[in-house]
Amino acid sequence: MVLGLYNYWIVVLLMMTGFYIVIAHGNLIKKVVGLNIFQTSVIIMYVSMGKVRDGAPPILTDGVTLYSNPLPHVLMLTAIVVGVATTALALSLVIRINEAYGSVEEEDIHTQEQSS
Amino acid sequence: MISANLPALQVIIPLLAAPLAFLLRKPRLVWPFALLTTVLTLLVSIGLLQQVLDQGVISYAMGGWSPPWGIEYRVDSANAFVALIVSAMGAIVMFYAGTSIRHELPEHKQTLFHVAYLLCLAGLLGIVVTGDAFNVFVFLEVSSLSTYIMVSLGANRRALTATFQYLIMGTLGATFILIGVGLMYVMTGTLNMVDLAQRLPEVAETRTIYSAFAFVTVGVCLKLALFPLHGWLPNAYAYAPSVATAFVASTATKVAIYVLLRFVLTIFGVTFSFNTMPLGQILMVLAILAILIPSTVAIYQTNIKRLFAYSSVGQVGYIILGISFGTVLGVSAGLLHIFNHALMKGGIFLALGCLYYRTGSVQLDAFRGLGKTMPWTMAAIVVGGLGLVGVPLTAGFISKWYLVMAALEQGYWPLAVVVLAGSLLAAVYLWKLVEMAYFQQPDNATEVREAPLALLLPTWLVIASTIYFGINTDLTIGVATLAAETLIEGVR
Amino acid sequence: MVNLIDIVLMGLLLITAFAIVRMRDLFAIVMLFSIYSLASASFFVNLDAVDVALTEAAVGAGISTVLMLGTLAMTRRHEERRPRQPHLLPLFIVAVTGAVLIYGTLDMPHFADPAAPIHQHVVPRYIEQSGTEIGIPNIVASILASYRGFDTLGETAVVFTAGLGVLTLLGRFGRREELSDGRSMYHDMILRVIGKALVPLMLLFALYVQFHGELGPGGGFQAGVVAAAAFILYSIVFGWDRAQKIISPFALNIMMACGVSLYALVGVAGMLLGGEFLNYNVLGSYPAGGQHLGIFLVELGVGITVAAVMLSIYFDFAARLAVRKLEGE
Amino acid sequence: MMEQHLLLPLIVALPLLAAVLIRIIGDRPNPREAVTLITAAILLGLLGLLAGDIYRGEQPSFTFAEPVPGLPIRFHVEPLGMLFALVAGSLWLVTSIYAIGYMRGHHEQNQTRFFMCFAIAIAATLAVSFSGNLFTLFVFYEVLTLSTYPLVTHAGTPEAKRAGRVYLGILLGTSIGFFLFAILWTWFLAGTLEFRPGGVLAGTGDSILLSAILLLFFFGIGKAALMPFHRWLPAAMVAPTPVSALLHAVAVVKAGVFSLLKISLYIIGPETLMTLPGRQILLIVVAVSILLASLIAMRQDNLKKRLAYSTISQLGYITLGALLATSAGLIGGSMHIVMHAFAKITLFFAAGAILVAAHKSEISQLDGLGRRMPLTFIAFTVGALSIIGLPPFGGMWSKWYLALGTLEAGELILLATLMVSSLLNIAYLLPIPLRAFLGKTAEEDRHIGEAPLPCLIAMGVTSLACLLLFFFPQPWYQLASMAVLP
Repeated sequence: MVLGLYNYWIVVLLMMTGFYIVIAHGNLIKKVVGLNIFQTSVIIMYVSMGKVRDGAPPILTDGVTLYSNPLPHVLMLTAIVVGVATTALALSLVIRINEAYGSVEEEDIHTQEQSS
Repeated sequence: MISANLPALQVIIPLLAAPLAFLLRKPRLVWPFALLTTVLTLLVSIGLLQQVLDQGVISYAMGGWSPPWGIEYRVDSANAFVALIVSAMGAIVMFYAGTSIRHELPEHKQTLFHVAYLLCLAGLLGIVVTGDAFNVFVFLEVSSLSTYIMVSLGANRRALTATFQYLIMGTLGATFILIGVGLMYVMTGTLNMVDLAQRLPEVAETRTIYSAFAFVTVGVCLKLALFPLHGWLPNAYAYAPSVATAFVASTATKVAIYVLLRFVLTIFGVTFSFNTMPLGQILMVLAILAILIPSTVAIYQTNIKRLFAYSSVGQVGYIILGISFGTVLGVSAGLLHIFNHALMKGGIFLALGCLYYRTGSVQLDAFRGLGKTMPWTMAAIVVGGLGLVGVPLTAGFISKWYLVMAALEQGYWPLAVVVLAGSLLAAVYLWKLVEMAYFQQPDNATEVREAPLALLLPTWLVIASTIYFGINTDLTIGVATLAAETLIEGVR
Repeated sequence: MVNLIDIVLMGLLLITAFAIVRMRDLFAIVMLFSIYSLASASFFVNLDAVDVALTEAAVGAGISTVLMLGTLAMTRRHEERRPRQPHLLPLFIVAVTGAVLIYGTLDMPHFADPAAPIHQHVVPRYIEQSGTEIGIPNIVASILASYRGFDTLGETAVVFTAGLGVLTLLGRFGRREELSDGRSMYHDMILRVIGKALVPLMLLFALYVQFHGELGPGGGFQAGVVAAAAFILYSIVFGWDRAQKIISPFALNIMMACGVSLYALVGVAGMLLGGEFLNYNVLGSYPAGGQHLGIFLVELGVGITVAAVMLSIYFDFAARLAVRKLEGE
Repeated sequence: MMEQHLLLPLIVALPLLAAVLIRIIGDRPNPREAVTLITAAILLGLLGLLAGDIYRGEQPSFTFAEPVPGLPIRFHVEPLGMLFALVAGSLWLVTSIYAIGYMRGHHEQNQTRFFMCFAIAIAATLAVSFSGNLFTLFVFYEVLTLSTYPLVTHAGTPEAKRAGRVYLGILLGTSIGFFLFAILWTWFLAGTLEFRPGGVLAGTGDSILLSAILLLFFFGIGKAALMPFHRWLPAAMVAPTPVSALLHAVAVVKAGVFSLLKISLYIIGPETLMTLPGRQILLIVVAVSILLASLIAMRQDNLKKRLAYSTISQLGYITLGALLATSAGLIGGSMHIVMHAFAKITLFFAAGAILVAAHKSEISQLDGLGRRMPLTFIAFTVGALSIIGLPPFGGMWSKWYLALGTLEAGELILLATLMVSSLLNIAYLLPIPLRAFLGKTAEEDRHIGEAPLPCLIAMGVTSLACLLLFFFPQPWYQLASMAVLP
């Protein structure tokens, strides 16, 4: 069982690392990086599900019958795209926030908002 | 041909219109085009509801690939109802947007806003009509990203931070849903909702499905701002442009609630969600807290948009309370309140938009003597507010009545007390405004005039409908009950 | 021995992830992140997910990294050191979430187990039938563009939305500044030569990926990203003002809208010809032919939008940077 | 579906129409007041018309809408409602005459808003009296509360605002917290909120549950000013006197006790009510309320405050009648609505007249004023005697029947309570005219004359009414008995 599941567990570990960065760190850019790690790890999880022992990449070739599961790949292509889209938006927000507050640290921004 | 493709058109029309509107570039061209689009969308959703009521559930195979291999659009009374709410608000608010946006945004941003609006509409409708679990995620992102854009266009710099927070929380929520769907997929090998519903029972008693359930629920609750996961909502609503607030407040959370219903009732099924899993109890506790705490916080707000944002969190509590019973009566009460609250809050935020249009502020001070200077705007806020309180002859009363009945049906009479207490809290924060508006003299009565008709008309259209649906409830109660039954009975 | 590579890669992933948590130098963090996504890309190859790998490499290590660096250039480079209260609540939340997830994995079918339900239901048809139903070898492409083509339309819409969003936040929509950024490396001979040689190659590769996507790994999305990367490289070397002379922001706006529209219109065409939305069978004289045409067109749409959006986003960032420099002086 | 009787919505709409007209005409006083008077006159005529049908034993009804199936907004006039409507309608005319004299003599601000809200309040009162079910009654009960708020805070002073908060706080709080809850529970048990002779709750739950609902009703209807939820009434006395006279001696408070009578007659049902243990508790509360209020009244030096506490104790009589649930008790309660209304409004008119003419609000200042303004004080005396229940004034009848009711129920202690409270009435009411007539007039009061003519007319009419009610109680008695013994 351990052998059967260990890489799911590692993936979970990766996910949680990303998740932790997002909710624990005050630096907006670092948050975005964390978000990316989180999402990438989810992608790894899905793709791992699709793997079939001794399976070939899902590109039809004569003589090959056993392919890895292509569906997770498709889903994750979409997920990656969504990921980069979100990242781009988040980063441009960071830039604007930095222009408006002169900082990308949550604490600074918060104190400024309280004072204003 | 049209009628056969209605499910697809529901989403395609706004989705295709968005890039086309972007190509038009000039705001004075874009707005009429966008308005036309939203009206068409509304017509489609009316037709769709009609079709469902006549012929029952509609299944539409995207790309001609039959489910579960292709993506299925599956429309029953439940999501036809929600789609109608969304597209109706979409059309009315878009009409309002013409004037409001021209006033609130620089010219080169107006087009961008309208395009984002159309994308958001398409995204929300996509979530509602789809019958595919992963497709939900994709369109969730379409609607979320476009919502971020609209919110970020707010005048105050705090709109930016609000958007960022919203983006982080929203993405986390979506990713949680993605994880949950993945876990369901790995156990069943399918993404089609109906197929899932049929295959889950075999594997229902596995730890994987338990945690899948947990992740989906938490993710969705983040999206629907269930207390205490509502952190992103107040600022996002408070600092977004008026139109964005009105549209998002009346649709986005509602759609999220629909997603919760769809997953919990249709896919996992009532017995699993409420008997195997303690969903009912958890939701009930959170709902009670949501009704009492945010409504109390609302009382102390001086930014009135923020006040009503908190009130929204409270109102979501009512809906969730209804759902938490897991009974037909409860769920239909929830659906009713989705509809009624969409109207009431939409109307109120539109009215606040009128206020902002004239005074450039939504602070409490701006309400001084408003009863004299902007009688119609203020009256709209009051009527909408009475709805939130749940005064008879407003739509709000109907849903609360059913909610209380659902509670008593279960013998939970203390919950009736909670609901009434919530109404009292609502009465208090409404009273703050009334006292300011009607029993204070305006300090600068001279320049503040009533808002232009282009804003008042849609506002009052919505507000009047809250009265109408408080008196004639054949449509709402009928459809809501039907929808609740379909959801509860599920596909088995 | 496959497992060995697995373990090595996963180890690498873990190390980078943890390093990112500890690090405070944002520049290093971004670099580590790009390593992270490269590592995961190679991991995907190892899991037979070649398309995913290609995309992850292009996006994670490519576009995302560039954007993050751009952001750094406009903000500050270090995460502020401040008395860090122990993050107990986040730790708790993360621990609980992780625990639930681990708990969830316990009943999951084991890794790479061919008997797992996901390999038994739905997918077999793709593997067995797509050859005849769609008529192209790359199953991923078949599913992406046809079986689940509607997801991909949504995905393209997301990309478009992102472009729209960046435009809104940093944009120069409807405005024309004649800004030149001093950052161009025009005066670096070697880079210029390499650039001159590399850019056309990359564009060629992009075209290959675009149209070869049906046979081998690749497709509109990857192609779009590569093409965008080519221009980004060009504008890094020759300055984005020159790059803009080749493709004006205006043209980009048109392109990103046209791509999505093309995709959606293909679907509408399906409707008009009496099929469902995105039903390609009705497009051609015989189903497979229709599928070919349809997939070709939608992949093209995806490619155009993605390329345009990615490039436009980069331009927006670069323009912002230039504005800041001007204001700085 | 019974045939729609259009007279009912017309009657209720009439004052609303007046309100609109008043708003339009705004600050041109004479036509504005003309509107009020004319509408009031027409209204009275229509009510007379309707009363004819009722005496003929008809029970017309009108349904507006049915928001929730089985829960219509519906008017249905039965004798008791007719009785209340007649009282409110006829006194509106008189009070309007009085108000014109008072408001002008007193140079009040925002007179337009005043007359507008006044009209709305009347409309709400009529709607309450016509209500065909508990739901409708509740709706207009709340409308009445809200429409009278601006009248209470009319002065706009901080004190008035504070009083307004107490007013809203108690009335809304009790009605939403208890009353509405009781209604919900009734609906849940009985499946209907219609007013049905014999009561809809009869036999739907065990006596403990029904007692709980009973308590919720009696404390939830704060307008009945049952202690300890009475504080809003003295607070409301900051309002201009016509408001205190019509609304807080007649319309609002009577709407409360009227609701109680309806509930005891048609929701819980007299037979059921008598068997409930909750009734005993309430009877004690009422008895205490009656006596305590009288005692507090004696210690008030502010005339209007004293009258307010007197009202609280008098309302106790009616609540008592509703609780006794014996036929005589219910009849007595119903008739006391009428008798007390005419008597108490006379007292308030007098108090207002004194305020306008002599600018005096404290009883201790009244020495010798009787000789300066005899008519006012004669009217006051009449009202006082009627309240006390001495012949030849109407007040006697209702007390008589209430006494009979206590005997029927065999509650001798309550009988004693009534007697004692009558003595207390004497003790806190009669000294006032005595002071006025026998005390020696202070120097600076020499110039004081009678109040403006409209005030005098109004007082004359009401005190005459008190007298006539003694000789001709028949029409009212008939309505009451038609309601109680069908």
